[in-house]
Amino acid sequence: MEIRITSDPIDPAAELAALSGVHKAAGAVVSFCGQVRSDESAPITTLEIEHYPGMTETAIAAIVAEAEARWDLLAGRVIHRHGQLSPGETIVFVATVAAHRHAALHAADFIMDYLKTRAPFWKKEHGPEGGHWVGSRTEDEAAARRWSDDS
Amino acid sequence: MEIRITSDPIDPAAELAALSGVHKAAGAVVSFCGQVRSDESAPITTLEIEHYPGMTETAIAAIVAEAEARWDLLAGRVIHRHGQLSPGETIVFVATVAAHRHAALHAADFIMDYLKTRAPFWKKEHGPEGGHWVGSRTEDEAAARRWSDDS
Amino acid sequence: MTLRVLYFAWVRERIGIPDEEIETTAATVRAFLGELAEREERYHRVFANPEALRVAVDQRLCDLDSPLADASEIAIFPPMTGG
Amino acid sequence: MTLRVLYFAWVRERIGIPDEEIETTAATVRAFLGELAEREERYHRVFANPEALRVAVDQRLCDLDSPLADASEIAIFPPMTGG
Repeated sequence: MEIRITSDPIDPAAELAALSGVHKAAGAVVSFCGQVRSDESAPITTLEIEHYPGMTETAIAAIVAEAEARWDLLAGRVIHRHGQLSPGETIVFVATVAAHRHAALHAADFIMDYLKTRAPFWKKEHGPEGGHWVGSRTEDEAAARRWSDDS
Repeated sequence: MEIRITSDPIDPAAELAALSGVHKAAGAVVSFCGQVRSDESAPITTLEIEHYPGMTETAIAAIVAEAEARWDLLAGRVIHRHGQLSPGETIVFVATVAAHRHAALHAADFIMDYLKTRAPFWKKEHGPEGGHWVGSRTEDEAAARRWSDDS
Repeated sequence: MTLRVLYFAWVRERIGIPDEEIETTAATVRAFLGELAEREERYHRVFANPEALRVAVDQRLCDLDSPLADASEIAIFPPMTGG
Repeated sequence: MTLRVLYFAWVRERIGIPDEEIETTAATVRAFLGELAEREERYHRVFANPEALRVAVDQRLCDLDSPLADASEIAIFPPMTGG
């Protein structure tokens, strides 16, 4: 799997195009895009993402290696932004390619849960009322724990 | 959600591009592409997909309505090919857009399980040794039942 | 009543036609499949084991024991393999 | 030993610097955070409640009771919010 940590915009369509119809044994290609939300109730102008260069790459590689050990994956891609993002921009793109659909779907779900809780990224939302660091969600911790409870 | 049943090729990247960054409240966009496999052990030249015009549209609309009742979805798309397909081509494209990632992931998983078992499509594989109708898989029936057991 | 009967996939191939009109008084899907099995040999081979088939009445999936009631269209096919 | 200490997110903002070198004899992560809390007031406010923090030693996530041993780099930050 290809891993990229970048301050450049992510083009989900181009990333998906690079994985579709490429692998002969592939029956399923799943993509997940996490993007910057801007609800009317909590408008944001910029999402700032800080990360820990050096550790980020290692942490994502470990998550990908664990996904590859659990499911038969033919290919995939994990791309994560850092820096300043605008509403609607893609924060993270995860794609998985497998012979069977459940392997691809579950691996993407797993990678997202682990990225949320085990990769060193921090989000700060900037809006008309100033900036604040996004708190971690207990649902995210619980979601990540699903994968160790049933292994 | 938009539903299309078509004999024209599906372009997954273009479909994903039409849904990315479009909805302000969207935190997650998931896409699933099912594509024609051609393993070396079972090479196929053409996949033929037959369907039941009239019922197909109704059946897919019912599956989508059930997904929309179960999860908060902001948008989505279900596109299914019929006719003659070549290896690597996309058979089905499902995309879901939601505020939260588990809604988008689970809805896509659900729609795929139900399309496999409740939409009137039949696959016939043509290869060097002739043609044969693909049998239904008991795993697919079991996967679809997961969603009624826990509801 | 007169039913429009549709066949798909290998059911269509073995019967040899995609659809036909059939006069019936059968009360349930199962009874109707039983009538079909009594026709020519090629019908018998397809309909003798109805558990291997799936049926839609007026474009809705239904059980073998569903009533035919006021149905106008019945489709008979193998388990679906879409997606 | 001399540790390279990194701060991220609101930990970095409250301490006011992204990294520094600190001399320590602490045996565990928890003991080291205790030493930090004894420094100036702004350190005390951040490190007095270590359960709210996450720590990586030499770029690996670890528990508060992990040994510091031969560590050369320790990073202290809030729970991660990537993805």
